[in-house]
Amino acid sequence: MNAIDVTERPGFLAYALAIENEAVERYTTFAEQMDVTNNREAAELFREMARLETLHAKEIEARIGGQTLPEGASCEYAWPDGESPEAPDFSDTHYLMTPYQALTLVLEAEQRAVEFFETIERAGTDEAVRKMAAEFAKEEREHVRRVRQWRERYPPPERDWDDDPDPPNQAE
Amino acid sequence: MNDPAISIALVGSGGSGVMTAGSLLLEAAGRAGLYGMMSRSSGPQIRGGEAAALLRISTRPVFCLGNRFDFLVAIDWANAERFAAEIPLDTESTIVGDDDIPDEFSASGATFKEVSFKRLAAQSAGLRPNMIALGLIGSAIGLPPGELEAVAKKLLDHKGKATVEASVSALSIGAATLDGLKTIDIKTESVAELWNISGNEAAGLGAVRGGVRFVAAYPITPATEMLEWLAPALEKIGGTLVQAEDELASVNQLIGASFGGTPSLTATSGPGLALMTESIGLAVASETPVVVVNVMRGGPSTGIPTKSEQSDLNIALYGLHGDAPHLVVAPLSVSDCLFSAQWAVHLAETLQTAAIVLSDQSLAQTRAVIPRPVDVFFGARRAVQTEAWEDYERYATVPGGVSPMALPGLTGCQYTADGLEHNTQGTPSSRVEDHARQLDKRRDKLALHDYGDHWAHIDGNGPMAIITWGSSLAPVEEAVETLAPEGIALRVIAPRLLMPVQPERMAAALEGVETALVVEQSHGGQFFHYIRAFYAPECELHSMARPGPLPIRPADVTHAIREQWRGS
Amino acid sequence: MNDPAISIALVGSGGSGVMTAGSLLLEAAGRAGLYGMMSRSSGPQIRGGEAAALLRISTRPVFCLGNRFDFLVAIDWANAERFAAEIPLDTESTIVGDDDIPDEFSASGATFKEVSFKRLAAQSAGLRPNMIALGLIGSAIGLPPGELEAVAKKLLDHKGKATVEASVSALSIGAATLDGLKTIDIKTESVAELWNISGNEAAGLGAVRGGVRFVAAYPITPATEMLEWLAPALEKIGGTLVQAEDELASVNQLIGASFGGTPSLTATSGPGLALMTESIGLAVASETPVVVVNVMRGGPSTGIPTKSEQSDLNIALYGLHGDAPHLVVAPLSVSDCLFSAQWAVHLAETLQTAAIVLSDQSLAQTRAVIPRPVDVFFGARRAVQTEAWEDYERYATVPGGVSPMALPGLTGCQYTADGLEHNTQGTPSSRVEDHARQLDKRRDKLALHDYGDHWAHIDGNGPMAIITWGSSLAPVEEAVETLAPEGIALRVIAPRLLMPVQPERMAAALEGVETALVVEQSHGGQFFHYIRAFYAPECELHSMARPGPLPIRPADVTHAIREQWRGS
Amino acid sequence: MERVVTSGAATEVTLKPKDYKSDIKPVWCPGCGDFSVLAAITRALAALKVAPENVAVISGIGCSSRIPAYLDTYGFHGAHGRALPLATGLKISRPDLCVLVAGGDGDGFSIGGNHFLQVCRRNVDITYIVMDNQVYGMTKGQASPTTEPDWDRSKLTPHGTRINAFYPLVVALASGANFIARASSSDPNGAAKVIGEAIGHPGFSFVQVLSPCVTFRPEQRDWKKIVRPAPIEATTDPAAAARRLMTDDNFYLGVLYKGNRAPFEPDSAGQPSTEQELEEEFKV
Amino acid sequence: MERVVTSGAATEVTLKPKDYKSDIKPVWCPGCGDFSVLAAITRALAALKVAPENVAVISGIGCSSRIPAYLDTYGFHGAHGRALPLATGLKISRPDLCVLVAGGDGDGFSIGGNHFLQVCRRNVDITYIVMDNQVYGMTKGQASPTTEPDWDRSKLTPHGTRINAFYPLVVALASGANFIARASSSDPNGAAKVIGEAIGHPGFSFVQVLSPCVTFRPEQRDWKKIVRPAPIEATTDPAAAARRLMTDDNFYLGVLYKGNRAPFEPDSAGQPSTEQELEEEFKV
Ligand SMILES: Cc1ncc(C[n+]2csc(CCOP(=O)(O)OP(=O)(O)O)c2C)c(N)n1
Ligand SMILES: Cc1ncc(C[n+]2csc(CCOP(=O)(O)OP(=O)(O)O)c2C)c(N)n1
Ligand code: SF4
Ligand code: SF4
Ligand SMILES: [Mg+2]
Ligand SMILES: [Mg+2]
Repeated sequence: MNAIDVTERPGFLAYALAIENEAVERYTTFAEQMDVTNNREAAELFREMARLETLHAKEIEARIGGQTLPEGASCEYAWPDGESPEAPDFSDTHYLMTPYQALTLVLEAEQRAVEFFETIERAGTDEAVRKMAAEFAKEEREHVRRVRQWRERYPPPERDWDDDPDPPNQAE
Repeated sequence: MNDPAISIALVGSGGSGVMTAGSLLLEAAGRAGLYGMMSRSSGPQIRGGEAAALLRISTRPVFCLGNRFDFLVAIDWANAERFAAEIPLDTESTIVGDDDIPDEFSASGATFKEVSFKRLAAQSAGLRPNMIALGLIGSAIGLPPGELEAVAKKLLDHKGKATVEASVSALSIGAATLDGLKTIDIKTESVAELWNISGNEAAGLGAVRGGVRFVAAYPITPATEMLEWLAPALEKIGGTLVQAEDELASVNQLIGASFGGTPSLTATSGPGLALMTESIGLAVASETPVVVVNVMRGGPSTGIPTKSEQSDLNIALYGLHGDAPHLVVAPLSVSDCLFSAQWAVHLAETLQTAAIVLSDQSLAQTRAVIPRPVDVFFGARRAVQTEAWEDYERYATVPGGVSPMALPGLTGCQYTADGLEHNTQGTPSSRVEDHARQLDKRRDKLALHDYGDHWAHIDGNGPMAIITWGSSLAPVEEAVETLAPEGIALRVIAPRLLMPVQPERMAAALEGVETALVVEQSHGGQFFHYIRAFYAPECELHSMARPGPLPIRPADVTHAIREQWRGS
Repeated sequence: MNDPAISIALVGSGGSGVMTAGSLLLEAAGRAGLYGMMSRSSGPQIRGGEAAALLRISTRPVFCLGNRFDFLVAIDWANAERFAAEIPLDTESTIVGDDDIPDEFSASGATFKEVSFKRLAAQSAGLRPNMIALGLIGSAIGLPPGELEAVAKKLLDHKGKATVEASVSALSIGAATLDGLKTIDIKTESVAELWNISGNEAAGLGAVRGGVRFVAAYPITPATEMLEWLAPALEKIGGTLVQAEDELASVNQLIGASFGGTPSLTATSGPGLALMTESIGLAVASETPVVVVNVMRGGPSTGIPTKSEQSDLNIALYGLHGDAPHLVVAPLSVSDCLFSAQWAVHLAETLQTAAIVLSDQSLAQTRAVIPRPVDVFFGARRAVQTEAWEDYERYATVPGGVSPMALPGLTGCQYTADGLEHNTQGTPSSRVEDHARQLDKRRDKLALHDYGDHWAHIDGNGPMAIITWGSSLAPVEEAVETLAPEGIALRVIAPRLLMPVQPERMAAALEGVETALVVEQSHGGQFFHYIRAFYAPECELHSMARPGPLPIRPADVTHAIREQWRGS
Repeated sequence: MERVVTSGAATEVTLKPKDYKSDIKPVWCPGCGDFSVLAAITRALAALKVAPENVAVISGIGCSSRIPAYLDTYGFHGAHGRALPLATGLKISRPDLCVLVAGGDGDGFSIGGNHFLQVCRRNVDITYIVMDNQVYGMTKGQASPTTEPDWDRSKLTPHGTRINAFYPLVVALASGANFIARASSSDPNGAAKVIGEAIGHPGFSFVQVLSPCVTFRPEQRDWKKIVRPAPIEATTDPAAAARRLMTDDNFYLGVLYKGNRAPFEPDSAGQPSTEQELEEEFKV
Repeated sequence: MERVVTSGAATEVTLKPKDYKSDIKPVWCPGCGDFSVLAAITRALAALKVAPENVAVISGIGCSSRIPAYLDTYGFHGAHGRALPLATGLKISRPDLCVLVAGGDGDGFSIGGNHFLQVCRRNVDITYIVMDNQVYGMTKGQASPTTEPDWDRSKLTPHGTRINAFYPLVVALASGANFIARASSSDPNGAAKVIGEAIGHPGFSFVQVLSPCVTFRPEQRDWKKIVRPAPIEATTDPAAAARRLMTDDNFYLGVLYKGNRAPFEPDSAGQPSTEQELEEEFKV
């Protein structure tokens, strides 16, 4: 299976859709993590993010319409960072993380999405693709703005936000 | 109140600090001269899971959870309903917390006092909800505020002045919130020196007192804390703890160290014990003393690692291949873990064999405030060959069966210890006389030893008896006490020494008994069958066998007794 | 003669070929329509050690050695005295060999016929002393010379004509030396198709008939020959045998293969079984059928690897940690090894659990000429999920307790088998209901199964019973037969199914029994205690427990019975 | 796609990575590297187009060993340290399945060390993924064989273990493993690729995935800054691989050795006989 | 002699090799290589002047594992595969003793494989002598880990094991062993020298002795024609040793690697306390 060419329209759309889908999956995972560790506020936030990203994915799907896109599982995409830009790193969650921190993760992800599309906009060869990239970049910038606003509703974490007086559990 | 004990459950999700609050409450109660205990329960998550600290505070030593809880204090309710079965409430109980009480609890009809610990804590920086809860419940049971402050300070001292101050103010905010809360005062009675200790720690201390200076082990829940206590302790007194690659290695390391003369011990749980049985048999056959503390958890297989059960009795008694007589000792309470471990080491050393100590999760991981256990001293030690002797025979058949062991380094007594059947010199032999002689030796040295009164805890008299063991004794004793005023007199027999069996002593203990109920925490009635197999009591024998994960409560026993003796 | 059986011992040192002579004698007897058996005994040396072939030839099937030997034929006497306890002689016996008879034998008062097999063999090139001895003893018991020649030819054919001819002449030299020897003629009675098979081979065949197609094992005496038989056999029928790195690996390989749908088995002995118990528990908890054949040898520890004992009963019954109900099946004779292994596979598969087959060295390594075992066919097999089902639950609680198992490859029924306690889907759970449900399921599916009459061998009636098991049955049956003419009527009860216990059936079997004697080959009375633990018979119960290495002989039992019922 | 055939999986399917996930929510700590390994495995399986029902994931005990239940494949969560033999028995008797083993460094290199050695030698066509966090997570943070000798945060080894760490890759090579690779949970796509390649490679494949334990070894969060691709291509020469691995610093990622030994195949007779024929030899 | 001190044996004695032999006659087959190993050990001990009572020889189960009883030292004939941990416990608690472990290839590399790995890492000052005959002698001749894949004389593997042999020296190196050597029973004096050097070397020393099983592998009698000294001196560089051992043909004799890691020492407190002091922490 060859890598998908992001500089052509079908490839570009495949990437754009993958970005959203992976974000949905990642936020769903995070929401579940927070459920399991009883961090309800963060869970709700991540669930909300998953919902929003699902909407974005739907929008892109609508734009794709009936076109067939190149097929490929996520590891075949040549993400700049190895990983889809809008999916925060698995290692960045914490069971005591505050909403502020959760939204910081989101914010960084959205920023990476902006950069991703801006790069294509700058470096692309296909005009239609560049135009779409510009459009998407703009949208992502809007997301960045909104997330930043959203984050402002929450206080930054206290110094010892991750202080847990109790020892970890042991199991098997 | 009739019951001098108060039961308190603290619940909250990960990070809320319920365990810390519970521990501090227990320690403060101890400082106030009260007895008590705390056990823990939590979800499967390593971090952030829901947790419950289950306490019982009393004017007398207490070793099991009560039938009901007086207070349920929720720092938050996240997933707290999972503990519903563990925290029985009734209309006399009081619930404190946010108002989104799970149905499982509110259905009890308990009185509810709304307190949002999170909101109270949000008032000012550095306040912690768990400290507010601690202040509240400490006051509710009448603990002097000074004691709560003292324990909090001790814990937080290293975090600096601000933290300590915040805690103190959290405690007083909690106390102030008492308003409208039904409180219960329990009065200090104890004058004894009190210890705050877990069963695992007590067993560790017992081991050290027994002379153990070498420990090799592989971590496993719920035995790990015993090792965690032993590692630095041994280092301090010139001993060693080795973390081995697995249980096969650890038990064999013990055999090696003990062969060299060092009393040796390991701690494990069911799956680990299963891996050790082959080599425990080697210790038996080669007459090398070793002690294996098995902290039972729910079985079979990986089972329920964090919950207690008495279902490793079978493997401990019978799990070695061949005829391999060995010692099985079972502590009867958190504090008895100390004595039992020490005694087991003493017996293993004196009788040159393997001893299994059957503790369980509920003994091992419960932290209790108890009177300082009395010092026990056992005179006899391992019989060691002290001088070169041309005709030295390691496995000589001597009166009593215990032949002195030469330790490497002693000139002229070189021998090879062997797990193959052997003659008196240790040379492999399949001759019928050698096999018979060594089988008899290994059996008789255990059978002939005088175990004294330590063999069992026996109490009461009359024709009705309860036979029980280990952690089941505490609820049995409470049940018996509860029934006494009703005129139901019960005899209690709880062997501490499970192997070798003591038929004469048991017969004496059962003298005049017409009906007996065998109480244990297993599914298959393992103890019941053991009693039948080895003591074949002539009385009517009934079984109350209940598996984990819930502890046996006094009321369960009371109920079973009433069922049993309904007619009588 | 009252006893239709003749007992013959052949002894000689390494290289003398006593085992070969014994085997040929047995085979020739079979060809002549006689039944018989042969067991072996030898020194600890791998090569060149003294050896004894112990035979019994009869007109009826025989499954244990007799009380005495009619003939002791010594090719040479090197170290033969070591076998004295195994070869009881009396004044009716005949000793054949060189005249340097060890005192241990000559003291018996047996008739002696001097024959120097070595000297006879030296007469001519290619003559072998063992063949001369074979010719002699074959004629002495009246075997047609043609049959002896036939078996010798079959064995030596590949060595060329000269060798065969030398053998034939050796046989006739032996026969000719009969002169002056007391002979015993036994007459052919059998018309059945006869097999010459060892218990290990029979168990192997039973396993294959039961459907086993995967075997993983680690060699150990005395189980290895079962594996040696299975390796090529499995290959022929499309199965596989893997030699694993140890017993931990082999039992886990079984669990894996069985999880994939392939009936799986291993064979081991005490030390290996001890290593397997942790994972046998996993098979129980995860409900994965596996069969472990444990060929018992003398214990404890490495013990006496080449001798028989019934002392792994305890570990087989109780050796798993936690409450882990499983099957324990014990073959009652060499030929019953076939049925028992096949039945155990059937039961493990049908009940989705672990089965331990308790064979022993004396069953496993004895070679017997027996009537061809009847074909048994068990209809039921493993309940397998055959179609995708959205709500598939691997551990569903269904009537009877056996829930169908989905095999990898089946779409839509993916699940994870687990050794942690789990809910009906297999998800780990420590909830009280889940634990109770799965504990009940695992117990009930075994308890509710109808094991039919296979559960035990029961014979006779009257108020006196012998309860025994495994290889002890044969001497018990002979003892009972011996006593019958004296008017001592005995009931014999020998359970083949040791776990799960069958209280109702046992109660029926014991109906009217006043005194029972429990006969077993162990030191600690393991079977006796098991009977008391689970059947608590109301009759008087006595124990005859004798450890190895000597086999229990009919006369030992007769003696014990007379002691027991002296008064009655 | 030949790889799929090698792994014994018959049918090709087109599924998304998430279709390989089950409904069960992991009990892992948020931030644990194992989440990423889970994602990597689902991606690899999706890329290989192997049907979930033809995959079996076998594990022992440990945090990481919880993984089978989180996958919508067949799974076996067995005994501590015994996943490899369990998988061996399964694969030998069911060569049609794609068999993965996944677990921790304690499970695999401490209690399970012997099976690791032997499975490398046996070369059955299974893929072994070790989520190496250099600690026993499940039992609250004791040193594992891969722990540095001076890590002193466990109460059992308060001055560090002071014994040499275990280097799984070089031991695998010395024991005859046929495919040896290292991946990092900080790069789930990279890990997915390596895992996919491992599954596709005939015989026994070993993939060490650096997977931080954020609870007991929070400093491991920094691993993502240290890891880097190995500078050269996978070698097929064991001696060259040995040289490389003896001096390896544990942070080079990629496929490091790829042997071409034929996978283990059980004996099988040309002409299968019946059970009846087996009896012949016993007839007198 | 410092070596003796390293091995923990305090007193120097002057004894003949035969003084280290016990009265028990070996049950081994005449011709078995183990006789020569027994001789080599007695010579090494005599040369080291270590008192027999300060020596403990630990073994598992197998023909070779019978050796302790034939020596007039202290001995332990333990369980199959478990000699190394037994010796580890003994040496850690009795550093004054000279502790040897002796046994077979099955005992050491099959059932005991994990302990072999871990003992190499742990580097306790013991010496491990494996009498390698590439077969399980005691149980009548099955393939062991060191058996060639095509040896088909065992009924359990009638077409050979067809799995890679285990190369103990390279695995020992990969696991961190501190001293690695090979000797041959055909040269008992050479073997004695190597064993003596191994005992003298601090930390864990591993000596493979090629020791034919004349009963089940009679062809091994020819080994004496094949063995030859290793062409170069012992190296202290693991990478160089790895290169050498990865291509080693199993017949080069001599000390092949000599590391300089400090032996394992248990923790010990500067100021020992009393048992009473341990109680302090429990006081309320
Ligand atoms: C026979 C046995 N011994 C010990 C244990 C306890 N135990 C469970 S998991 C574990 C170590 C897990 O470490 P690792 O494999 O590295 O997994 P992680 O939790 O780090 O992912 C131990 C010692 C057990 N379950 N069984
Ligand atoms: C737990 C266990 N499994 C199996 C055996 C059987 N057994 C005894 S020695 C041995 C192999 C011995 O081989 P090796 O160590 O090479 O010694 P050798 O006889 O070749 O010197 C085996 C499998 C045993 N005693 N214990
Ligand atoms: S304890 Fe460590 S390994 Fe276990 S889940 Fe948490 S982070 Fe992962
Ligand atoms: S069988 Fe082999 S290893 Fe055992 S004593 Fe004989 S020759 Fe030596
Ligand atoms: Mg780990
Ligand atoms: Mg060998």
